[in-house]
Amino acid sequence: MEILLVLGCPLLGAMLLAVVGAKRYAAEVSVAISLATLLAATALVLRIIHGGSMTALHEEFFIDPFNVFLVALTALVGFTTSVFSRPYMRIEAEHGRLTAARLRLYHSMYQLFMAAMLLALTTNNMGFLWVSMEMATLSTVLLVSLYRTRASVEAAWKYFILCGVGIALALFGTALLYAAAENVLGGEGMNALLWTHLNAVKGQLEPRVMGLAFVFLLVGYGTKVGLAPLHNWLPDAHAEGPTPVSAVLSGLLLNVALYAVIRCKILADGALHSTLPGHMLMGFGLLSTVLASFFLWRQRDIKRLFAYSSIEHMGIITFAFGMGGPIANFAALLHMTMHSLTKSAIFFAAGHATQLSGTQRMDKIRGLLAIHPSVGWGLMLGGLAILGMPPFGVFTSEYLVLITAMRDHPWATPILLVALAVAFAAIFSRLQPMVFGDTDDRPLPHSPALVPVFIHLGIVLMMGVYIPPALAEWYRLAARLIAG
Amino acid sequence: MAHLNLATQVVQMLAGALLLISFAMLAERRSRRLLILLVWQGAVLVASTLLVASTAHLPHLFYSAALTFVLKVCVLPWILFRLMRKLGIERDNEPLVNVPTLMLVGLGLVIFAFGLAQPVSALATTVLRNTLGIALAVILLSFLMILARRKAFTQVIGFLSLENGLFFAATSTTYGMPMVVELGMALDLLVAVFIFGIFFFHIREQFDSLDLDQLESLKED
Amino acid sequence: MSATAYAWQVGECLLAIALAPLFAGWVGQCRAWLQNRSAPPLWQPYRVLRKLFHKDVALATHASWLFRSAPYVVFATMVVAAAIIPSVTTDLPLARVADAIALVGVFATGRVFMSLAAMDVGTAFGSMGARREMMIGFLTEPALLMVLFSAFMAFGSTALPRVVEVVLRQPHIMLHPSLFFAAVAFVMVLLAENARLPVDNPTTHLELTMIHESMTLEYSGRHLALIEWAAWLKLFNYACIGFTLFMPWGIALHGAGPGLLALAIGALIAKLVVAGAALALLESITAKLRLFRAPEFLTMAFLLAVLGLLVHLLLEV
Amino acid sequence: MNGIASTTALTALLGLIAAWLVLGALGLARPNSIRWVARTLFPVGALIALGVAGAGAVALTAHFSAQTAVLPLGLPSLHFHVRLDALSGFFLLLLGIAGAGISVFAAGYFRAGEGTAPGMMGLQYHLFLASMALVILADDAYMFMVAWETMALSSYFLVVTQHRLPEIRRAGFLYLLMAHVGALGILLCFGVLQGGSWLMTFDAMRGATLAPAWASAAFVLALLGFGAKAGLVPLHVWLPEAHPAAPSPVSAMMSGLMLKVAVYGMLRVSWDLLHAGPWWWGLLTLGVGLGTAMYGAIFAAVQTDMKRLLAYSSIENIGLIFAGIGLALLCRSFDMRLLAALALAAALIHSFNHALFKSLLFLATGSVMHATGERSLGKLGGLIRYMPWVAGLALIGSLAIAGLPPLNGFVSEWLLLQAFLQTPQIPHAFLNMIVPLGAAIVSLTAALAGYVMVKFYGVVFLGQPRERALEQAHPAGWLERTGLSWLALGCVLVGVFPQVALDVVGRITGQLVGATVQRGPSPWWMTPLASNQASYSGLWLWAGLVLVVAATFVLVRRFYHGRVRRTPAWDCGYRWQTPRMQDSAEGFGQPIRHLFGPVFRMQRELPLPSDPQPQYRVQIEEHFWHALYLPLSRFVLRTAERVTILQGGRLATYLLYSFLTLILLLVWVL
Repeated sequence: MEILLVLGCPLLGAMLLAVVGAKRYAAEVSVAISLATLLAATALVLRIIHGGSMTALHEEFFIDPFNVFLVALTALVGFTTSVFSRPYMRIEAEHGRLTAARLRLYHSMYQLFMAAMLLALTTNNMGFLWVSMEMATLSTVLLVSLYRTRASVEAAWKYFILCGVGIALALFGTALLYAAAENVLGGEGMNALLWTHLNAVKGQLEPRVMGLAFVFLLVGYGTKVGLAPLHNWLPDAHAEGPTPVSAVLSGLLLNVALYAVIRCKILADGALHSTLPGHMLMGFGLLSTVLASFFLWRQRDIKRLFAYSSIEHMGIITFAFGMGGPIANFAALLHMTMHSLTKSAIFFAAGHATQLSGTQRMDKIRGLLAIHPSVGWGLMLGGLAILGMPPFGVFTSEYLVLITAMRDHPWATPILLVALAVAFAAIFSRLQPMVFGDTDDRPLPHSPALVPVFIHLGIVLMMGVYIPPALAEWYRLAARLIAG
Repeated sequence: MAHLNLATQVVQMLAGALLLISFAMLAERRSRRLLILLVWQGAVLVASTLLVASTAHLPHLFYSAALTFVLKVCVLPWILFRLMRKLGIERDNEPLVNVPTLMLVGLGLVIFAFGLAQPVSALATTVLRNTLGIALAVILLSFLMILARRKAFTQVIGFLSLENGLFFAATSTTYGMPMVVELGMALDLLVAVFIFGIFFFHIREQFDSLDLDQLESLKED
Repeated sequence: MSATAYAWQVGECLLAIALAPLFAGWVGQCRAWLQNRSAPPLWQPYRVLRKLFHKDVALATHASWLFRSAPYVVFATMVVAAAIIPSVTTDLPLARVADAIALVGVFATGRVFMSLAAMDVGTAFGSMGARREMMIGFLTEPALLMVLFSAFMAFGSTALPRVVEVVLRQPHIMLHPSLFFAAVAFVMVLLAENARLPVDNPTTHLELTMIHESMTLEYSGRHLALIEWAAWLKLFNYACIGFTLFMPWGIALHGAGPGLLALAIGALIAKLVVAGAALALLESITAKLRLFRAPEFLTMAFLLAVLGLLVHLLLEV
Repeated sequence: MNGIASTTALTALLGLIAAWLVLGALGLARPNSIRWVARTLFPVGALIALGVAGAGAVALTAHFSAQTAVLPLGLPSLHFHVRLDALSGFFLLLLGIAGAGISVFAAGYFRAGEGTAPGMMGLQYHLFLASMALVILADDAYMFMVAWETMALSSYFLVVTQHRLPEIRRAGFLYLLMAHVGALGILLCFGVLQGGSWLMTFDAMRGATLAPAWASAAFVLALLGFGAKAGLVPLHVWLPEAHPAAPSPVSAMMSGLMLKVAVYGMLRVSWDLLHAGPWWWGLLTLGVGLGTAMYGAIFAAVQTDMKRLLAYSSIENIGLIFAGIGLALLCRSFDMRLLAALALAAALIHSFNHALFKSLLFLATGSVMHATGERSLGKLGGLIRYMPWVAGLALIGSLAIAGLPPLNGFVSEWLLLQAFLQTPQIPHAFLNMIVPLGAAIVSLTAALAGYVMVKFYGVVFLGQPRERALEQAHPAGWLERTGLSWLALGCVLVGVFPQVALDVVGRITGQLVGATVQRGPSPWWMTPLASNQASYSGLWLWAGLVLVVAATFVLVRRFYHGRVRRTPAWDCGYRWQTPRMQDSAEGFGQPIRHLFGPVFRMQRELPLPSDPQPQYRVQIEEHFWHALYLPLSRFVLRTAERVTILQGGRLATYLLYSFLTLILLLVWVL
């Protein structure tokens, strides 16, 4: 029941906004829809907390602690983003960068995107997982090219082709998976693609087929996660799309894609009886972290900068999942949460910063504290948080990752540490002059919605010093689930 | 088992045709002929699916064959032809750098694909068990084609032939995916092509040509 | 610690205060003879003191309280130092107050106050003198410490009375080779610290070459008297340190009777006479170094002291 | 009784720390009101600091048993563990006493319109204090790291208070970067320390038995991590930039307190968590310490900015402290417990002293800067006549830091030298020759410190004002004077009753080394070894000096007269003397530049003899920048350039990447 609500709200919302999206109150409608989604998601969470894992609509949907926490996170960030985008898009419109028609497209596509991600999270059918991932791509492609500038069209095209091809590979992987499953689960296997069934019999799946399948799925969905060297679409898409989209892209979409990868890894682990999938993930993770940390040094565009930082953090999370085991998975899940909250908060602040100075070039953005303290502090604190500075929660998960790495794979620890240090120097040296110093920019026409920023940072800060036992328990469940 | 053998031989013949077509696409310069080749590919796909359906008596394969026919032989080509006319790129041909090398690489990929497919076809239960290698080959070749092309339009065609390869793989290994899933995929494909269409126009109005060489401004320096 | 001990403590202190000018006079006289000039009388320094004490103090207009209090502090440090060094007897209740390391510290305090006072008036020469004094100071201080160290390591204590007792109990201990290095270094330090040739010339009147004198340029009257007196005390103290370390014979041990103590005084005076003459000789046969050469001279002293230490560690541990 | 006392002590401590945080939050209530934030909240903060000191003192009472607690915070698997023992008690005492003085001073010091809003600054300030206290209390790796980094972060924000100036931003960046890198090292060290048991509590680490190689790795990592924070050469580069950049009370806290927290961390790891190790640990620490001390002293002598000068002098003192620690480690590895205790006592007492006089001096510079708006030594002078209080108290500080008896600086140096004197007994044919030579460096450093302080005090407070404007300098307010006097009093007291300090520290050496230096017969006799071997009494020395001064004064007045004639200073026959002809800071540093030339990286501009307006300029840099740091950054940048080739902008290339990745992985699984 709740599932239907969770999926229905954004889907209907998308249709509704496709009609009324051009009206003045469209933004408010969008906020309301997101709120409804959030409430439905909360209900779902409560249900799971009390009832435990469950399947619905003859097993087409499957909710366990792992995906329900991502559902909650997605709904939350989706809501705050819609709150943020209300004044933001209005200002954009007044700066003449967007027409009413574009705003309609934006609002409806935004909700569609939400729906796609929620479907991807809740579905039990690997086929539908693929379908919804493709749907997410299609809807965001239009969002990325919203401004219709040369740059945005180019970015969207690259995004489209790269992810499209990637997704296609994932489809082949799914087909192989189906093949492997079918001769275990028997011929007319309507449910040979149902994850729960696959999970039940993963021990008997033919290893070599599963190996192939996993590779295709990993490359396919990994492209969307933004793992190096499949990441090339990510900075362009983040930098050229509107800021709320960048926020949800790196805050949510990457998580969802990673979620898909992990679901597949669980099966592959079971089938292969080897650490191969884990090692692949670790390799991708390390490579992404290191490469991204060096990429950071050459950035001039603020949103590109944080896009690369997203790659870096996705790398860390992937590495953690690759290591496996309850602690590492716990850390990875925590890091997923922390990263999406912090990164979206940063993008909110950065968005307003770019509006203040009228450019995304970092050497033009100066003295935010002087002109708009809340934006300045938001950006500064968010930046420090994403750099893994205690007492913010990002440090907590990085700490756990490092400790586990030291225990299981000591060789990897120095690499990670170097990457972290390099990234710190790169980002912070850009952050500081933007926040501090003097400026002659003028304040914004509308008061920016920075409540989301500080809500997110507040949560992140709390998680740094205190993780509520219920939440911790929930993470543990999920972690154990992934560890299989 | 006789007719089954016959069917198998026919199907394998069709598979071979599929592979041949993708090689042809790899080398084809003219967008128009490329599109026609794509249609042929679709047709072959439908034929093989029908054959399999009839031999293995799988009703849902008929549906999916029909779906494929509608989508890949009628709708998509129609859209693409209209786009071509609208964009006026029917008879523009793109320079392909040394086709022989491309062919050689393609050959290598085919061998690689066959080797890769061995274990899977070993356990596939279908009549087309050994065609999986071909499907994989088609996929890789289309991939190669996409990254060899310099024009948006031809890239899309490559993308579609990649889809065909996937579909063929699905049918050949497992008699096709569950119906719902196939519907979903078909829908996605349709939407994708629409969006491609939109993009052609965006790209043209921004860069007044569909040459991808101009889409290289976003980079690190 | 008997009452007599305290009496002797005070007595020795006064003796030092009284003898210091005489010793300076004696050195001056010897120098005069060696340079065949007609010598000033032995008690010339006392006359100088008397003259200065009677004169008014001509105080620079913007001299602060630091400038006025410095002479007393410097004088006090030297007196305390004199009280600590067992020049006549080792039975000194206050000798335990500060062992030799602290003694070096006390000297440093005096020097720092002197330099600060010199900078206080804010004339070019005052600060120049202060700078040079501190430069020499930071080179001599460690050298002196090293000298003392090699002695302490030989005698196993940093308390001077204890050193004396050790040496007098087993005289052959003086045959440590390290002590010869130490002695040479000590003499060099003594020359530098007391503004003697070749580092500084106490009798020069060319400001550019002066160190100690240029610091006292602004002083006059009783302040100058105290500073001069302190300077003489310093020389006296250094001499006494030398005696305790390298020729402690004659110093009365713990619980010695008045006879022995009288003998000890005699011994002290004898040693002073010899030392003064030696010092004068040394000064007249060396030429003044350029100021930039002074650090080299002192570094040499420092290295010699360290070498002594090294030799000790090499041979005698 | 003691049980109760200790529990109450720990709970009280946590309460006080919480109070600090609340205080900081209260500042945001009226962020722009100086009266509210500075004049009202800071004095309260000072009282809290006194409370912290008191609680720390409880932990130093005889037969106090270590007290632990677990807070319901932190990781679900690892709640915050806190622990109060003699060591942490001592550093809390230090933190409280110095912190109280600084807070009182700050209450009078902060003015409106200086960069960050006062309320925000108050928050950062008290967060800084609280996090330092928490670092000292932490008993598990996670809490330690959190508190440690919070400390770095809050202090960073305080450093960039004047963030409108680019060079201050640069300093802040350098500081936070070094702090973060150091923190990573510490984290790594903890990871190594907990051999096998992944509990990450300090208790588990105490229990763990490490393979020698791992133990050594942990030790080196700790030395790097904490050394970066403490400012050991060559990781010190941030220190002379960050300390001058901060407002003076903050410089005082960083130099006086934060560096000590780093020392605490080093002690905690190397003495409490690690067991006795090979002798080269000690030798390494000793060498680095001595090198740092020498280096800091030499560079301090040539500085022309008073806060930079003090910063370098901090480097020097940290060097001495680490030398003490190293010597102690060395002795421990040969199981010479008494000697180890002596060296450790020296290090601890020196930490305490440095906290006192370095904060005192930094605060004094703060008053000077407020009074004159000048911080360059070349433009100051003669302030003793315009701000007598500050001058007098600063004199105490300067004499103390110069290590002159009878003040506290001398006590610790004396102890350190005594320790070195005993080193020939080390049963190692090579060490027993090398180590004693360390005494030579210590004494050289001490003497240089004297030189530096004469330069500092003489140029700032003595002589004639080098600028006309200085004559308008106004004396400091009563709050500032109170703060300064409090710290100066501390310097004197420790100097007078060294044995008390020695006894207090004895509890720590008892806990860490298992031996304490000999107690004195009475509180005013310090006899760490056999009393006929070495003895020192600050009190009697004071008495003697005061007595003689008084007596001389009285006698001179009695027998002669006290007549004074005021005349202009003698111009040596050159009538056109101006205040500018006094020795400048550069002039005072000249002998050092001459002596230690190769140590510096100097650029001189000498005027021509014919020049009518001769200009002399000398700029001093450190070799480490050009030898170590710049190449490193260049390397990173070059790598970045190479990496960015991957993002060439051509779609085909991107597709090729994923294609190749696919092929690669397929080959892998095959």
